[in-house]
Amino acid sequence: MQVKKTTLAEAASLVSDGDVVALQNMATQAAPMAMVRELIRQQRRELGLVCLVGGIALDWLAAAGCMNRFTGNAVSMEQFGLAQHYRHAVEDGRICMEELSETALLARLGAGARNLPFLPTRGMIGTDLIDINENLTMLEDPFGGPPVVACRALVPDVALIHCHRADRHGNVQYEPTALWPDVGIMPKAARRVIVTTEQIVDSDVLRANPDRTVLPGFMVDAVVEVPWGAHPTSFNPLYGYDAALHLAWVAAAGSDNDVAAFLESYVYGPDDHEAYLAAVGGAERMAALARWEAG
Amino acid sequence: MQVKKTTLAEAASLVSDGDVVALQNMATQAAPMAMVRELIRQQRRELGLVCLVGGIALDWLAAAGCMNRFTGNAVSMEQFGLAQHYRHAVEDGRICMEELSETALLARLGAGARNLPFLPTRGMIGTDLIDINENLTMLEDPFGGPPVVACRALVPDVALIHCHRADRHGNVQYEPTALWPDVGIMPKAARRVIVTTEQIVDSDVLRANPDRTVLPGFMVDAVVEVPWGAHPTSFNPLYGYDAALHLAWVAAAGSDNDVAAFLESYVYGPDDHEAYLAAVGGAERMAALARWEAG
Amino acid sequence: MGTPAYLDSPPAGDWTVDELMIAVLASCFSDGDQACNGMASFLPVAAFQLAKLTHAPDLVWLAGAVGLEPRPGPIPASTLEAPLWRDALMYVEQYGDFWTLALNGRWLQKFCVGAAQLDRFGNANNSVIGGDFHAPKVRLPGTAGLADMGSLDKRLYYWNPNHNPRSLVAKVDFVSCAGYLGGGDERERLGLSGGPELVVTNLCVLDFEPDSKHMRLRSVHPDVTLEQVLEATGFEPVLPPGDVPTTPEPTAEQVRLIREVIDPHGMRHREFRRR
Amino acid sequence: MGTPAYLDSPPAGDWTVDELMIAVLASCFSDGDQACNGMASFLPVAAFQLAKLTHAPDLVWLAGAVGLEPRPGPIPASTLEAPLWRDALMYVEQYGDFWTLALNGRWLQKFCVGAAQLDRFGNANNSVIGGDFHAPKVRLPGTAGLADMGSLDKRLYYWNPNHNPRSLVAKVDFVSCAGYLGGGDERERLGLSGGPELVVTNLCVLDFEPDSKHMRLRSVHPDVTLEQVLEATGFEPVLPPGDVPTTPEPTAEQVRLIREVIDPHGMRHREFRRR
Repeated sequence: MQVKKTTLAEAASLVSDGDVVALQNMATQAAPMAMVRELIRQQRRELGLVCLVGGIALDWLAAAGCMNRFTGNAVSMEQFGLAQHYRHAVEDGRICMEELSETALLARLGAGARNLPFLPTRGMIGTDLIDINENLTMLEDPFGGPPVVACRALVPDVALIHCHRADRHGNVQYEPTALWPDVGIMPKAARRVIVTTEQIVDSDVLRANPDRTVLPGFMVDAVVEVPWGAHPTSFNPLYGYDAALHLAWVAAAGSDNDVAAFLESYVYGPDDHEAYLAAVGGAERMAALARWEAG
Repeated sequence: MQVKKTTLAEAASLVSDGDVVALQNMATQAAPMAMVRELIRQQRRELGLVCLVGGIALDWLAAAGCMNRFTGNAVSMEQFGLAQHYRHAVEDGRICMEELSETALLARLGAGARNLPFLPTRGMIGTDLIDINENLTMLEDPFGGPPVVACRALVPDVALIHCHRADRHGNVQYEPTALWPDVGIMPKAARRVIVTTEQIVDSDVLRANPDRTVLPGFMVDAVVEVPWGAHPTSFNPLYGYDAALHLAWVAAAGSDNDVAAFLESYVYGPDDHEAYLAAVGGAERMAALARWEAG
Repeated sequence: MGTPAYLDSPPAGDWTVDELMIAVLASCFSDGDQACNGMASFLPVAAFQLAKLTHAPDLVWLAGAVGLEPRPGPIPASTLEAPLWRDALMYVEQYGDFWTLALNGRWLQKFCVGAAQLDRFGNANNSVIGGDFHAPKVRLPGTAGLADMGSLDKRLYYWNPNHNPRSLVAKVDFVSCAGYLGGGDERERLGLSGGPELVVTNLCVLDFEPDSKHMRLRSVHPDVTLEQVLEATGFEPVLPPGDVPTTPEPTAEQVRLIREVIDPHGMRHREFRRR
Repeated sequence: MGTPAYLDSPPAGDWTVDELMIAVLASCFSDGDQACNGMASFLPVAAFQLAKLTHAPDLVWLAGAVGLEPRPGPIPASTLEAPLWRDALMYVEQYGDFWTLALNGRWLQKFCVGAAQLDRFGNANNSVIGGDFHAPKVRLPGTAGLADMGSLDKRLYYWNPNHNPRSLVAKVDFVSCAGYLGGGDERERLGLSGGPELVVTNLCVLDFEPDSKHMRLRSVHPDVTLEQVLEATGFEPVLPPGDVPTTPEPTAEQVRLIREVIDPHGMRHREFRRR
């Protein structure tokens, strides 16, 4: 099998300016944050992001000027409130949002993964979301039943996911399981797939539980070992979200200087992932998050 | 939670003459054979069966005169050859077969499960399967892409599945995982679900591995404990198929008397599942199948 | 076994409005229902647990739309993260499982909706306020599952802990969740069944007039006046004939369960803005 | 490390036709391809393993369309049951995973097809022979995945261990797997790319004339005559200019691997009817 193991910097080179980037993320959960920071450091521009529910990752990308469009269900850091930089960028017209219901986003990605021109849903009928979106259209049932909403196929240029373990060939496992659809469908729809993983293991470890493998290596273009790679989001069951860092970001939101200082401390400043972990509190902090104590 | 635990005889009463019955089965694998034998004993008539690949279960149901129609991908006992009774019944016009490609069957069931009037596939284009089937029709892509085949929703009256363990509330687990789509989609599409299980366990056993639960109890109408309930088909990883019993059935196929004798010995004759297991070789035979030695 | 405590428990006396709202929401869910919750949904989560501990032990709860029937601990700071759904009977994968269930009309027939704006016909808005969709005055978080649930024949139960003329409006700026649309039979004409059933706020309970589908005052909470409700509402709700009923107080047992068992850390208070 | 044995291995000398067919099929699969197999597919399974053991170690095999890269033991009596795919890296669930992969044109681009009838334009039939579809003379097992694979832009490789005028026919009784349909550009006009590439039988190897898409003789196996091939074929295949080439014999190393490592129990012989 081919070897896909590489570094964050190399993997990020698979993402070009202007790309549509599908990002694993569910509010405060499971975002491939180390890869997001690398994209910010490498100053990617005009990215289109695709998430179910974007959280702090999206707010950082918006604050750093990396993105100009978003397709997804919502943007929220749940208990930490709205993503203010993302929000203001939409209000200013710097980011264009394609807002979809959950079934519509899954239909768009599902069609992309299956090389179907569209998939239907019955969600959204009667809302204002359909008419303003050229990727959605009402469609009569050819068998005479009720109409559906056809959702046009979406094929992201690249998908970024974070997993519990992988081998160097890019075979990907989640433990206990892949809960969110961004794992179930986004990487299958995307042209390229970049995986960060808590741990790179020997293939024999995967063979012990083949039912936990969710992506075959041949669909993966790069795999990078990044322990705590989802921090400051949570990564069930290994660690909880970092409430303190979320709150620090929210506190910085009101001032350009504070935002710049925050990004310098935690994104641009640290030389590598190890330096980042030291900056956010090091081993002691991580141990607390592993006990889900810091949320 | 409600208690769904019951007996084979009671569970079978959820299946009425004329019902469309979705049956877990993949050639020589994983069919809920104990429930199939109970339906034959109770002399259900005019059933419509739905399988991916029907095997000996379908041939018994055909030989016993229980079914008059079939929707599925294929009927084959793989190394044991064609299901001759099923085949002759189709040739004689006693059973009507709706033949679908795999993606089309999954689309029909997927639409049924999701209350969508249809789902599309790109399979079958150019074949003779579309024009002869009123449940399939070509459909233009409303976004101007290539046409698709719309597959009309299929909602079976009842689904029969066999699983590794369940609790008395009908929460269903497979171990290591549910491999075939008849588990993934058939029970979700059907109006009623009957589960046979190798073992009924306390709910706490399920809580230890919630990722292995594939059906929530509220979707299940009846659960029956039937160890070796898939015999003579295999049930990975617990036991292999029974080659001897398959071969005995194939050998009987040529003679009405032999078929009647076979059904008497193994279907009508045994008073209960324990008596059936004794008739097919008892504990010693089961131990060999558990070592996958008898295939 | 004796009578369950919740059946003969007297009114609580020292209840607060969060507890009253939880009790009203709990009364909407029965044995045989399946309930699920999304993000930042402390009142619905408390209500499901209260229902299960009292009148509806066979209510099925899908915590965070992920964990089937978890063993409830105190409500944590997030209603979407793992601590809420640990020790579940099943992890419901979202793509293949949850939305298949939700699209199928037989399951998850009732859904609690929280949104920034709600209008007199029960349409909800969690998308944009003011301006154009692509250059709004305020960008809200986004519709997420609401745009599905509103169109999938569900019965919708709105909760609003901050009843004011900006959150209860005559017409939403943008329909991101279909209620009764323009009222009357417009929803039916689109082939949609179900629809909004109830609105529970920090001031009152409202439902919908059967023909016009206009929002209707059902009861005013104890210590709240009709005038306060009307002043806080961006439109004139239909009034019931005669005196407006008073919302029943939660019982002492309900309040005890909420405070001691379900939400001892008081996460439910996070939903209420200081006034 | 020296030259791998398969590269400088001499012709086997004592090969049999099953081994030759396996070697031809193996040559169709390369590093970077993903291969999968269905029921009763002993020759393809042996070919994938042979390719992986010789020229294509990075060929990815999805055994039984379920088990990713199992550790190959001797081929068991079934090519769909668990013994074939034990010890895999991944269990590929069929509904969400396998058919998503197969529908997406980038994966599983090549597929081996076995069918009861194959016609001069590469259309295959595994449905019915004779009579009406609903009252056929012979009911075959059914199309299963073939009707998908033929229309999903795959390159199709047919194998037929029983070359005779009933299995290689001028026109199939029923198209259950789309080949080149009526020939020429009919497939392209329906928007289908891919299509039949090669036919490997127990007598010869055939491919398809690029313009007409008519089946064309590519090589005749050693010890088989052109006349034998033409007699056994239900139509006249296009003949190559000049002498018909002879199919290369499998090498000694290929034969050793098949006999000793891949299929020591000789399951491959089950595909050949006694004549």
